Amino acid sequence: MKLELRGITKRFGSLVANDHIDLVVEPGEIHCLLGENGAGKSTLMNVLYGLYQAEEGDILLDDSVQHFEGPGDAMRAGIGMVHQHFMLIPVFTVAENVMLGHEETKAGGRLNLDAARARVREISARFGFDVDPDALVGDLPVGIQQRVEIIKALSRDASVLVFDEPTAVLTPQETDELMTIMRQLKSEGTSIVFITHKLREVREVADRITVVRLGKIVGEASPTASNSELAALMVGRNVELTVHKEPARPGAASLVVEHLDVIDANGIKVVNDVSFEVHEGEILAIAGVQGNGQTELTEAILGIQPRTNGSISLNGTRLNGQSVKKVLNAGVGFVPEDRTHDGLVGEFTIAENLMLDRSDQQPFVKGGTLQLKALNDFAEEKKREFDIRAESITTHAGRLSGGNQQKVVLARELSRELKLFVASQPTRGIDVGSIEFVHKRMVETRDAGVPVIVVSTELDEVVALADRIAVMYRGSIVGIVPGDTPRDVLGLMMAGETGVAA
Amino acid sequence: MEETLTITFRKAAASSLAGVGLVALLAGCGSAPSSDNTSGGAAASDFLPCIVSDAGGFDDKSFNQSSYEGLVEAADTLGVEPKDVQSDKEDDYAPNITNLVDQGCGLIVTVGFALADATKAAAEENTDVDFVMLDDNSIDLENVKPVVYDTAQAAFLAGYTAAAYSKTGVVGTFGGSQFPTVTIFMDGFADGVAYFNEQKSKDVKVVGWDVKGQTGSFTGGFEANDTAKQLANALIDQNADVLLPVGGPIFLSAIEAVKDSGKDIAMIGVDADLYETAAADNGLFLTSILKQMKSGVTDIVEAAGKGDFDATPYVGTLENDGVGIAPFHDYESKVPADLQGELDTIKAGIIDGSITVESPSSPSTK
Amino acid sequence: MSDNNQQNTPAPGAAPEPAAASASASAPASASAPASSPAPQPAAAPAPKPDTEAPRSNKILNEILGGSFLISILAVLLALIAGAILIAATNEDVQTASGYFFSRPGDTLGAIWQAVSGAYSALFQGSVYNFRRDSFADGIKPLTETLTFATPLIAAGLGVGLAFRVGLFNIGGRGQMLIAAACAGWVGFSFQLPAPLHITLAVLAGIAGGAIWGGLVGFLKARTGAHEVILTIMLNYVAFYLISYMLRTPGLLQAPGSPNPKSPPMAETAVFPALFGSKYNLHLGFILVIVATALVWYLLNRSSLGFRFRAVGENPNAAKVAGIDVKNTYVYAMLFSGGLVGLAGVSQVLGTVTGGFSGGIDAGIGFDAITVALLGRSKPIGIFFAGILFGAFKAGGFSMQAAEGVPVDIVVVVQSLIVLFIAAPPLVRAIFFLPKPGGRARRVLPNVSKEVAAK
Amino acid sequence: MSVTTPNTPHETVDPVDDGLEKAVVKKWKAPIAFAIFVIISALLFFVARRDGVTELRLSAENDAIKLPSIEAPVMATGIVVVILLALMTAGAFWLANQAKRIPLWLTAVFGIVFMYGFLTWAGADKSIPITGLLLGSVALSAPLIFGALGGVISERVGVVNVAIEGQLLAGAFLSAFVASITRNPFAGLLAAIVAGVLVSFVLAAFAIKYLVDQVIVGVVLNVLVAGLTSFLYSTVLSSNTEAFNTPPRLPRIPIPLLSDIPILGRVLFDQTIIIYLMYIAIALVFYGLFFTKWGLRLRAVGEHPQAADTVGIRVNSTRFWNVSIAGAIAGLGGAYFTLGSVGGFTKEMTAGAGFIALAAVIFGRWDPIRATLAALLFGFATNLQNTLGAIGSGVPSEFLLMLPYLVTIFAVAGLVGQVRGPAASGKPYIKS
Repeated sequence: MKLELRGITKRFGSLVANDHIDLVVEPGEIHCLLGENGAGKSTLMNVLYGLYQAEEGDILLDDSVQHFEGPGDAMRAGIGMVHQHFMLIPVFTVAENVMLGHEETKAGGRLNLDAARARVREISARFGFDVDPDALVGDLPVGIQQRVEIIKALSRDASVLVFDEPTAVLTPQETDELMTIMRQLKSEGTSIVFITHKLREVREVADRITVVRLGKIVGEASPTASNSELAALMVGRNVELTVHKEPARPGAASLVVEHLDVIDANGIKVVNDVSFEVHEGEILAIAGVQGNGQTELTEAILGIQPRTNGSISLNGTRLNGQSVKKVLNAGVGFVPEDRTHDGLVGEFTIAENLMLDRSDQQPFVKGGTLQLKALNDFAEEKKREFDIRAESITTHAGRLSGGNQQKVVLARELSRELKLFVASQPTRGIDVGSIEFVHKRMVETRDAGVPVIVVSTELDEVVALADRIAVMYRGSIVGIVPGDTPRDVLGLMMAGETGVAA
Repeated sequence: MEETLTITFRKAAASSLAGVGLVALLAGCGSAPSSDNTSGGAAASDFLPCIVSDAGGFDDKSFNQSSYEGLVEAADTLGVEPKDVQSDKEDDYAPNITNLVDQGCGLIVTVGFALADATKAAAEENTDVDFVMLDDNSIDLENVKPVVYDTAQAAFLAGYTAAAYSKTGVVGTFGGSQFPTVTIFMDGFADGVAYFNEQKSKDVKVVGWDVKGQTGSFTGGFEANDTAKQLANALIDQNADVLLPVGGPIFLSAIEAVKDSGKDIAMIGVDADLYETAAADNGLFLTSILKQMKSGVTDIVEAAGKGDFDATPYVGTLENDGVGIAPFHDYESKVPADLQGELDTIKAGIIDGSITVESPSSPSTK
Repeated sequence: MSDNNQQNTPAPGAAPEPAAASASASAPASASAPASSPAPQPAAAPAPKPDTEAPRSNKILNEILGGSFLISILAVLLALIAGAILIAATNEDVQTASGYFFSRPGDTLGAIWQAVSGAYSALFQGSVYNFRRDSFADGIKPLTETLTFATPLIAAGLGVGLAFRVGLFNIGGRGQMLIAAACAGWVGFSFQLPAPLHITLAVLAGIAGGAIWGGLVGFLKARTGAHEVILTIMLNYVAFYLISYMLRTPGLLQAPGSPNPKSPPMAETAVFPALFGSKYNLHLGFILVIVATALVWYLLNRSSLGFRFRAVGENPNAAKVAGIDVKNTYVYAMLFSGGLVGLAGVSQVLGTVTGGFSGGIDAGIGFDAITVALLGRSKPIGIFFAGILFGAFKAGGFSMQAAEGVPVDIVVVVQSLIVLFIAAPPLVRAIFFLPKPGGRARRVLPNVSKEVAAK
Repeated sequence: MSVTTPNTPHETVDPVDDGLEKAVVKKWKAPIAFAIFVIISALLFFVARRDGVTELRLSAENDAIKLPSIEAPVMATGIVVVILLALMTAGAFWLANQAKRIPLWLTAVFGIVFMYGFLTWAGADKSIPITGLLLGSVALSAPLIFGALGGVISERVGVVNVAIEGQLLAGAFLSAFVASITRNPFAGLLAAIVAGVLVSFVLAAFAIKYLVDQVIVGVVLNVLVAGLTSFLYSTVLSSNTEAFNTPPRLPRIPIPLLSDIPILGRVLFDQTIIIYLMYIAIALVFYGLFFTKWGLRLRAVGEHPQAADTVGIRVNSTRFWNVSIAGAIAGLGGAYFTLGSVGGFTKEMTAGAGFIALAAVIFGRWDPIRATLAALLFGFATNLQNTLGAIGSGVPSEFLLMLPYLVTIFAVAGLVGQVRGPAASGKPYIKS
């Protein structure tokens, strides 16, 4: 089916997220939509999928104008979508998720689960998936969850399939498999829109590339274009693709983790017998696919995981079993992976967020009373130092862009006397300018002699920053390798293969 | 989606409005009254009688209601339009009384011990207004007439009656909340049963109230709710065949429990003769413990309306017929033949003091 | 207050490019974040922001029409209209006259006017100024009554509002007030002490009682994760039955020599002195709630503890990651909340009903306080004025009943409608055909449905 | 780029077999609770000892099939009960030490044995009517069950329903009024449904359309309905009680045969239509929620509204209509107050039943069956209090009246603790 978007404009209040966007996707074509985080790609696809209604413009399928009131209309018209954040209900089984929205029923209104199971098996067989229709989605690894998403779209006979940042949660091997699937779909005549900001993938799979920046289409590129050409087009200026850093000069082992287990609320060992050291003045990157225990590991260091075995010690002081407050006071700086959820209070001003983890300490508090003057001076200084782009320090943190929010978190954490710095997904969902800034600050922190742990699912980031890389798989560390380890080796390790680490 | 929602609301709103409109339309088709009648009735008196309820409200099927009816009756006789205000909460009493004073009330009836403090304060401040204080005799002021009832005396007779009537040898009682105005009935009732046992060497048991320990069955409030009904059921399950529910409308719940049980169970009413007022189910009432509040209030208000207010405390007793028990009505034939005679003797004994009926909750006689 | 700079339009000029990013990236997932700038006090006009896109005059007009002050006024108006409809519809004269509406419609309209204007003028005369009195000193008495009724409402409202700010919903006002009243009352009638000392001790005892009863909820929530809504409701009943038992048991709270479930009167030395002489009922309690309002303002906006309270209330997860002990914060918050609600109980026994109290001494204030806190948007100053408004309704309600026979329940209806309308500015705007404000929907009421994960 | 890794098919890992290791977690909460009850019963029987014989009556006089009463000697029963309880507690500790779950049946048996012992102790030399105790429990639970079912539906679809109290009260009011006017209790039932739905409309409108915090709308609605019904009661109903507030009661309809089953027959199958409707409602809600398209969509919307939206389910209208259904069920519960039980509306007659129902929803973990059981527990505690009062326990009435509330606190704080509700409950769904 041929898909055409004509002059799509979508506004949020006074913000123009999509500005007169035109796009044509021919049948059996993989059309790549390339752009930075926040360029408006997802908004455009949500318009296409009927989730948002555009203020202006038309959607045409095979040259007839469509009107989508909701995703139901879009699906009926043959559009399917594999969402960046999976649209799956974790407490439902695979079959239930797949049937949701177009359920078949038997007598008495009883759900026909057998039909749904059969459908799941049939599509799985077609693409060589191995998906148990009765597994609870919440128990499945993300890679499998994504296949469920694909099955969901295909079970509705989608002839235009949108993949929204599908590789963010996949190992390199899984990414390759996905590319294969996409080609297979294409060969069956499905039109594919592939949204990403990863240049590598674009060049590998795309038939055509459209680049979006700040809500507008800034150009088309051919798959043969070079990385730096594509990056420049995407960002609007020449971009440094690598992080400049001197070789590490590691000092003494500072953070020592020995035989650490973390047990979650369901009694599952989400971190299993993990041991490693981080030295002063080095960056240890923890690589791995989302959900392999990295989050829980960093949370255990901070003290918000209540049940741990083993020990975590910083310069000889035991950290686990201590309150979060004590850990922070021991000099641990922490950037949580979900900054709006765990890092910031959206309703607080930038200034208030900057004192969040020192709410009872000089110079912000004296005698139980907030020292607003000191706080304001501090905030003004940090706003300048970290280039936080906001109207003023009284702007609410929730109103900032992702990049500026992350700068607020960094400003707060890096303004303390640090003995250890832990950053989880420090650049997730932020613009290239901010990514560069964040990376620079992290290397500076390392160079100041602070041990740094960075957890990232992006291999690019891991490779760019790390002095050493620990790869986690299903709660355990598969191996700790030097920072210049080849990507394919890392990829295998991320899939749990231990032998390659040697 | 938004659209559907809006439409739904509008539809719902529109249809309910239409309904209201329709009713109005139908109702509006009557014809206008022929002439402007300026308030009919007798002599336009300046006397303005007023009443404040306690938190029970004027439809409590108990003392608030009787007092209110008494006031209305007196006002009708006097040809005046009374004012009434209800209290919902404890801090309503004082402002309610003050506001009635503001409205120019000449006599204010305050119902229930809870209003005593507020009444006293208002009476001290407004010496030109007369007050009738029901169910409390703690105030000693020129312009306050305390009115209390020694209902234990009447309840004693009812207890004796119940014991004499009971075939199972078990009689039951329960109350709303454990207030003295409630337990005074239960005390007298239990004492009456005990007196019967003593006289006749019988062992009729009272369930739901223990005089000595002052513990028993209460619903925790004065609502005719399911808790009250189940409590009545619990007593019926203890084999009681006479029930005395004390406390406003909870007798309604007891009626339902009795009817559901399918057993032959007699009930005893309180305050008014429920045979007269509980229309549909009056066949259930063996007798009622009368607390003649209605006529008491009527008399006092009428007297005050004629300029005859005196602050002498009034204590309703068997002697002055302020309390008593109602006729057996339908049960006339079912009670022992000599019961009425025995009751008369006991009544005389209580009046002359040879039988003492005492309850911790009896009004103290000054 | 540091957090009342409301922004109706997303910060213009500043960082246009990242702003676009945040909108498209996070709009569906976390719409609450940008949509929930706390609104200013009803009385405080929002400060106009520089705006480069729209003409300034439009902007100002927009602020006035879309402003929360106007919405508040209109909400009150709407609620009063709804109340008027109820009053008219249930008025006997109106019913009689409407029976022949089509033959003489004037009668019906006249009767409606009579019923409604009579009721509302009684409401006004009972709560603000009574024109039938000769002297100003007498005429103004209703206003002092309003303030007297407002006193416990403000205190309890502050307590409930404080809990809201920490993300807790304290429906346990009734129980906390009862326990506080019992504690303060017991100190008030059992001892003979010099007045200032006696009052101080009684007040402290009451606040402590309320704080303990509230803190118990915080403790159970922190320890077991039980939901505070259930706990507070259940503890209301437990407190009520406990106090009822003590009130009818000689030697505990019952007045000696009386069979009634009622406490002895407070000793003279424990009674709050009247502020303007014995002619008026307004007592020291009102000064205490002014002080309490100021203290709560300081606590929330200027103190380190209040900072943590707000942080936990707005985002318990971020607070936890920032080293704030969320569970302890819940306990502290419930202690403070219970203590403030306790002050309402104290004000009842030592100020309003000093002749001894019974089991209904809370007078439903614990529940009214919820609506007061909501109307005041959980901010101390707002709660103060909301409490006075509700105090006026309460005071006026009595005169409305006495003069016109309108049941006081109408006041409850009007009050709850005010809160509902204020909570939904779009509805009010739609009813009055007002334009939409430029900004996105603002959250005007505290969000209490947040929970921190059990970790 | 040129990643040339061998394209080995990724092995699907079965989360259970190859999954993460299960840590050995020992949970001591339940055995400790068991132990507390053993101590309580030991104290009762051996410290506050009572002698004599307790009669536990299993049938009433007019039952078709009569069972003999159980004559239980208090001391002997006490010894047996304490031993049994102690054995079960030991078993529970053993299970906990093995990091195994305490099976539900063990808890149930434990509860029954404890209750048997307690009743024997409390009723020394008296007789305890078991049928009456259960009958009353069902009656007292009925409005709570309706309320809780309404709560379960509403919260499962993502709208926190604090307004159950208001729905019950509105249902009670309108059913009394309509049934009185029409002299037809079935018209009253219908009116109760309408009343509940109307309250739900307001809840839904404010929560879904105007995005007001759902807890707050609920609370304010309760106040509004209480005020409105009280006002109308004072002005309309009590002006002419005969015409407006004497609803005819629903008749009891014994189901042939079933109602003759000993003990439970009369408790369950000799009831008014409203109780039968309750059975149907419990069954329908359970079946509907977990086995039908309606339930699947409803739960999806409550768990992950965005996911539901992306498969074409209209989130807000799904919420709107299901909140309305919830209101209808809760409203029906309101009718029980006026048509099923006593007759006649009085001010604020629901007296907090809606909040108890809310507690049952949470205690029952948003499951219709468990919530029903929680409501039954509360009803049982309330009626146990009635029975104890009637047999003369010597405990001040106020403390007996506290019993159900203390039981709820114990259940919620001691047994349940933090529970996970539907993920999106309480959160408005905003698309753009």
